[in-house]
Amino acid sequence: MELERATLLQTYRFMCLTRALEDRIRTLFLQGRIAGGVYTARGHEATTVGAAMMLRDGDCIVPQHRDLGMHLVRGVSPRSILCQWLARGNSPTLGRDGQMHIGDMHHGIVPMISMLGESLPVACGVALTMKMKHRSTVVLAACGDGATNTGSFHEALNFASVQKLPLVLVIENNGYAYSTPAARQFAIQNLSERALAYGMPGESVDGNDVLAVMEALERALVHARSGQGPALVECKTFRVRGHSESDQADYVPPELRAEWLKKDPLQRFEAYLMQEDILTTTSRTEMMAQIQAEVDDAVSYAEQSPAPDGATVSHYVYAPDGPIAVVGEPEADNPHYV
Amino acid sequence: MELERATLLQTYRFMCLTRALEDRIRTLFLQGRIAGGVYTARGHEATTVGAAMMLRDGDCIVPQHRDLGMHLVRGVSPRSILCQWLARGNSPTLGRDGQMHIGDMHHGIVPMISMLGESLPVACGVALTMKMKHRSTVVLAACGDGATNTGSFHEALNFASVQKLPLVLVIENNGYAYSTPAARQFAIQNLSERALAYGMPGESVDGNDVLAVMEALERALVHARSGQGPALVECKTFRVRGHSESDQADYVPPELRAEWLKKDPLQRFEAYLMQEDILTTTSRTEMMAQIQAEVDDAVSYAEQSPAPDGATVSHYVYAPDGPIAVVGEPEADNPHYV
Amino acid sequence: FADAQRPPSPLARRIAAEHHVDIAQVRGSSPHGRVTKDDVVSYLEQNVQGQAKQPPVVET
Amino acid sequence: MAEISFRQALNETLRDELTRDENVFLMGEEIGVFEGSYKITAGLLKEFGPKRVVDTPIAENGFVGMAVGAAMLGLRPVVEIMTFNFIVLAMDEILNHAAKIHYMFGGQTPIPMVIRTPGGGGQQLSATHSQNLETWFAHIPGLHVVAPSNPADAKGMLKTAIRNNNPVIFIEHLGLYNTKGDVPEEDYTIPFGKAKIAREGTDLTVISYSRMASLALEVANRLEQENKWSIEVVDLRSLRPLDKETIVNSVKKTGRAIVFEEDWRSYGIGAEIAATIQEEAFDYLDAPVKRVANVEVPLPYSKPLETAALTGARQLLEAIDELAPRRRRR
Amino acid sequence: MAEISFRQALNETLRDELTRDENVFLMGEEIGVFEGSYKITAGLLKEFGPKRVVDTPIAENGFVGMAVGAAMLGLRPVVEIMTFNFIVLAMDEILNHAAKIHYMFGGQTPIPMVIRTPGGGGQQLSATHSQNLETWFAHIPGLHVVAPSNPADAKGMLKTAIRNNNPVIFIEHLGLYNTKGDVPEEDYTIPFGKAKIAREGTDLTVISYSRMASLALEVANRLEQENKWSIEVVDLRSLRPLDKETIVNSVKKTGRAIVFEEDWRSYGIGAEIAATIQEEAFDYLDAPVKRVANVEVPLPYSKPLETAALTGARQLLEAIDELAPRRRRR
Ligand SMILES: Cc1ncc(C[n+]2csc(CCOP(=O)(O)OP(=O)(O)O)c2C)c(N)n1
Ligand SMILES: Cc1ncc(C[n+]2csc(CCOP(=O)(O)OP(=O)(O)O)c2C)c(N)n1
Ligand SMILES: [Mg+2]
Ligand SMILES: [Mg+2]
Ligand SMILES: [Mg+2]
Repeated sequence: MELERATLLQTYRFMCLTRALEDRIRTLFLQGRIAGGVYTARGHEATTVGAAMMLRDGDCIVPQHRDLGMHLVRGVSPRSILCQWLARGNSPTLGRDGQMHIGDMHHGIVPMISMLGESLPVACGVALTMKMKHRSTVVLAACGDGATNTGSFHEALNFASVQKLPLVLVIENNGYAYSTPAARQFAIQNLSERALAYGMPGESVDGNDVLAVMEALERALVHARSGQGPALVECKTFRVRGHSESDQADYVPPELRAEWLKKDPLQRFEAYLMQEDILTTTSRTEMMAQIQAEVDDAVSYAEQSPAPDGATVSHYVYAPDGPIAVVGEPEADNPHYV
Repeated sequence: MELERATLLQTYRFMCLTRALEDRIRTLFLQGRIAGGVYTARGHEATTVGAAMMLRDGDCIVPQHRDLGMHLVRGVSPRSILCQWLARGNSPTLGRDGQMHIGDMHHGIVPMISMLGESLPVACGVALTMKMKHRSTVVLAACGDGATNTGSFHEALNFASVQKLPLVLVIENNGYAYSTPAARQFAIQNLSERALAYGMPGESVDGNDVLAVMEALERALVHARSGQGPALVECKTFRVRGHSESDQADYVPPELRAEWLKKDPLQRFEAYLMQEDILTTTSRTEMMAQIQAEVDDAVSYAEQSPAPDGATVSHYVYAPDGPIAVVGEPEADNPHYV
Repeated sequence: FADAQRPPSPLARRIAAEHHVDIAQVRGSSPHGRVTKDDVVSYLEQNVQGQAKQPPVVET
Repeated sequence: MAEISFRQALNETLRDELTRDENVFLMGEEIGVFEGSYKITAGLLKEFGPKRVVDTPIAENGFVGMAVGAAMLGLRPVVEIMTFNFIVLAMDEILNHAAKIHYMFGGQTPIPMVIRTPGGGGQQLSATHSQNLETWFAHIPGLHVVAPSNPADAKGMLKTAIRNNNPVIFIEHLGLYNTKGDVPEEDYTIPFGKAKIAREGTDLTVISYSRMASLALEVANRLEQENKWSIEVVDLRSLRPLDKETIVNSVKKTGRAIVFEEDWRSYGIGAEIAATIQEEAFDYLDAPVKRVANVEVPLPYSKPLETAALTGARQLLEAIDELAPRRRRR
Repeated sequence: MAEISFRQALNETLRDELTRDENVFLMGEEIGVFEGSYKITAGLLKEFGPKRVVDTPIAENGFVGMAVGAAMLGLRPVVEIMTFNFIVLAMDEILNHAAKIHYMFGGQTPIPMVIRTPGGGGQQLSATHSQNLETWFAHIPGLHVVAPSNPADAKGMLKTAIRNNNPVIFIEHLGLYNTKGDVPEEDYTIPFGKAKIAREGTDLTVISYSRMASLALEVANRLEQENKWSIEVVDLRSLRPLDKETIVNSVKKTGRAIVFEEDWRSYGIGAEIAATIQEEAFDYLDAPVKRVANVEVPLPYSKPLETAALTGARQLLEAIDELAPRRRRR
């Protein structure tokens, strides 16, 4: 697979933007300006960004809680994201949900529901729609190692395979589900082995090597797009922070964390780009400054945005009557749907 | 594996008894004396009986709807079974449930609940108890090909493998779930491949060859009993009748059914036993007469048993207070627990 | 209230009030002694000549 | 106008809607080749093909979740859950996805889907196959929950359900499938949240839905013939939204009410109805609202026990006898 | 007697029971190494080892089913569902297995298990993490459903739950974990089905449970201090079985009642209470029973919306103000 220089640079930029945005969100959380929990992709950036980079216009994503990067790649603006985290009235959810529960139907991003595994059947439904409408688009769904143990994982993948749905599942295996290490979650070495139970292809790759992720995704996407059914890619990575920013993660052996910190996906990719003369120290500095400015802008935009009005609390429980355009069809009111 | 002549004969007898009892139940149903549905093991007898024959005292079974044979092997009397089907007040469920929902805690038979797949976690709980109590007993659970597509199948087997539980699962793959053929249920050839997803051993055998079933079960049971965790055996068989006795099963290609009818497990085993001089025409005739007498007795016993008293309808919703003995422990009030 | 002499039902109370009837004068006929609409209506029919020949029209 | 069964009304309505809107499709266990465990989807696979009539493996939570995904993109899945009892496996996709996504995500995407499923007892199918859990669903904002009692309502409400842009739980009753009734041939819808005065009366109001509503109507007609009481029957048809106005107005007229429901009494449908009546028609109540419901046991199999547990005409008659005003009807 | 938090009361009770009975064991996500998402199981893995404190993969239906299996053999599993919201995934094992098996199989085997789980809103955890679905469970024969409001009750009722031979849904509230209260040090149990008069009063009865009961008590105390009304507070503690007697007797005394509940109003807990009161204390009611509950929306995240949706002291005060008798208290 030959990736263009521009694509590589963009990939790198999204990885850096993801980290910068999450760092800022973390600061806001520690300052008490965000309620609830903050779950980040720290250490996962190659997986979440790399996977989404391989998509095309019209594809959909069904992200999980560490997939801020996917949202960025698919076109959600940092301003929207900060409005969401700061629970503003103009956030994508109009203040009704927070954090990573963003969704963006205009960009083909299926809203994230917390119940692990439960979004995989939903992803199949999206893929079924594409198949029914004879599109050549695919769905990229993501889940953690923990979520692979849920019944819905099984029901969804089995179904997708029987129906030959255009679905690619990225398992972001970061070694832990909350405090539970892989060994107490399942008795296999590679989660790609789970693909065997459904008769679909699966492979495991180094999730901290963004090029490896992108290549594996390309293989899976070609398979899914060609009508041969779903494919699974396990990206082996590591959650270098706690489960959430309130978790000290004492249960993680320090050596293990130290080892993975050395494999930081940003540094690795940066070294590659420098070596290939795609990135220079100067262009990197410039990019970082832009990213910081973008993040600053997003924060102040969000801070100036009004909180939702409590009087509207009952709006949106039910959708109004009237015709509905199918997302992705020409008549649909979704001009930004990439 | 060397099986004793007596064991072989007993196995054959249980297979014949299963068929005879089910034939009678079917007749009673057609006569309108049984309400609801009748699901039989016709064509499965080698699987259900063969598997249960390999158990020892103290083992438990978690049967499904075509496992009347397992109940017989584990010691439930034809009288009890007929009282159950005829919904008598003295049935194992005191008339509160019917059909195959028998259960018999005194014989280590976990009551069957209809929701497919949902009894597999329950089976794990039974196995966990055995492990906690340091017993060398095992749980034999059964399910159909259809039930392997449920989320609970996945959650249970994964768990059993992580916890190394003494569980053996027999998949009675009879080619159909209701009217749905294997190919529209899953995209794999052998359901034993599902074992790979859990890191447990799995094998597929001819489910109409009772000796093959018994040998595979022996391997699986040795594995499970030794503390190495669960094992899975797929028995490939065929549902030669409809899903229930109300189903004509027009959706089954006649050639396919005809082919499997030729492989009838009783006839096959009978031929083997005759060839080995374990069974003779005379001893067979005698056995059949005994079986018929037993079935007749069971029917008339059940018919003479009283219906439950409607006034007791609210009894048993809640268990009374007081100490509970653990099933399988010496102090437990379960003398017949094999 | 003692169980023997229950109060009138809300409906009976309302109808009595609308017709300026002292509800204490009305005897309950139901098994539990509660004064109900019927009791008030028959009381009106018997005792309040000319005032309420018809059962009151209940607004719906 | 033709006299057809409840089953046939559903079948024809599904055919109509599949024909009318290419975005409507059916999904469920055994609905295609087998034409449905209760034959509601007879002929539809042949007519519309396997893309519009999707047979699924046994995975209730899975295929309900799939329906949510398809609905998010604007299709209109109509899911059949083989029996109401198996809907319990799909609660998460219903509660946390179907019912909430439109609200949680600020109206980004409606979830126009229907789950149809037959429930109810009385067929000797025992505890795990004879359930009435409608109160679980009626409690959930974001859902519509309907339970028609006759073929004509079944047609009109199923059309409304399929065309509605929100998730609808459409509860059928095994005991009603063979019930016949006149069904208009034209295309019509029946709005949710409108109860029907199935029969006018003056002595007492019986409030019901689904099979018990049809039973209530029979009982009321019989009492009329026997020249006993004049019973008004309110057939709720829709449990969420609930038509409080019709209920309250009827009770304001009669002063007395019975809720007749097949579910368990405690925390059942009748609780909400009784609570609402005492809230909104307190000054019109001549006696406490009564609830006539099932005995609170998992429904047993054997006939004597099942009969003892299930509510029915006898129980309703007894309640009417106790509650009706002491005078003879005019 | 020591003043400890609700969290500590639960933790100590679990330790007590694990020590007392070797057949008691704990199971759930993150309860061992991590000591529970809310630290209710702190120290227990260290003390009792991994056979008694079993960490599970993410598979709620699976491990609840496992608990059923273990309970069938006579063990006493105490399952923690990380939050109430995930219990929805385990409904089948709860409804069709735990609650029904003892009855369906003619008393062959009791199911002595407990599911503990924290629910409730007010922590800005949004719609899928702030739920109150107690009515689903309270509707089911075969279950006990309890929801204590203070540390002393939590201890006594958790002991009862663990020693009871039936499945118990033990509902905790995130907002109560840090609440402190005096807890007797000795071993004691509190029977299910006994409500507590948390405070006597004469003007009006407020009926509640869980966190809302503790809020009701605060409100009532404040009104007493302000010399306004004399409010009786009935803390239900147990929703199934429901202590009708205490409720009815209190209403017979005061003539007026408010149900104060954090769930959605329609088909919620208050519906059953109001229906029961009008059934059994009709002649003592001076006004309709009122329900003070959440606005019927999936609970939103942002503070202004969450505040608008959640019920609380202000809503209760308003309701008291409307319902209380027009005279000043003596
Ligand atoms: C069904 C369900 N059970 C429990 C939880 C609570 N929970 C949130 S995140 C998490 C761990 C997830 O682990 P994994 O899938 O590996 O994703 P990771 O956080 O490691 O990226 C758990 C248990 C949940 N969200 N959903
Ligand atoms: C969860 C669930 N969904 C649906 C059903 C209805 N149902 C009963 S038997 C059956 C088919 C079972 O197929 P399989 O597991 O292959 O067993 P078989 O009948 O072939 O022995 C179905 C769908 C059920 N009992 N449970
Ligand atoms: Mg993980
Ligand atoms: Mg099968
Ligand atoms: Mg208990």
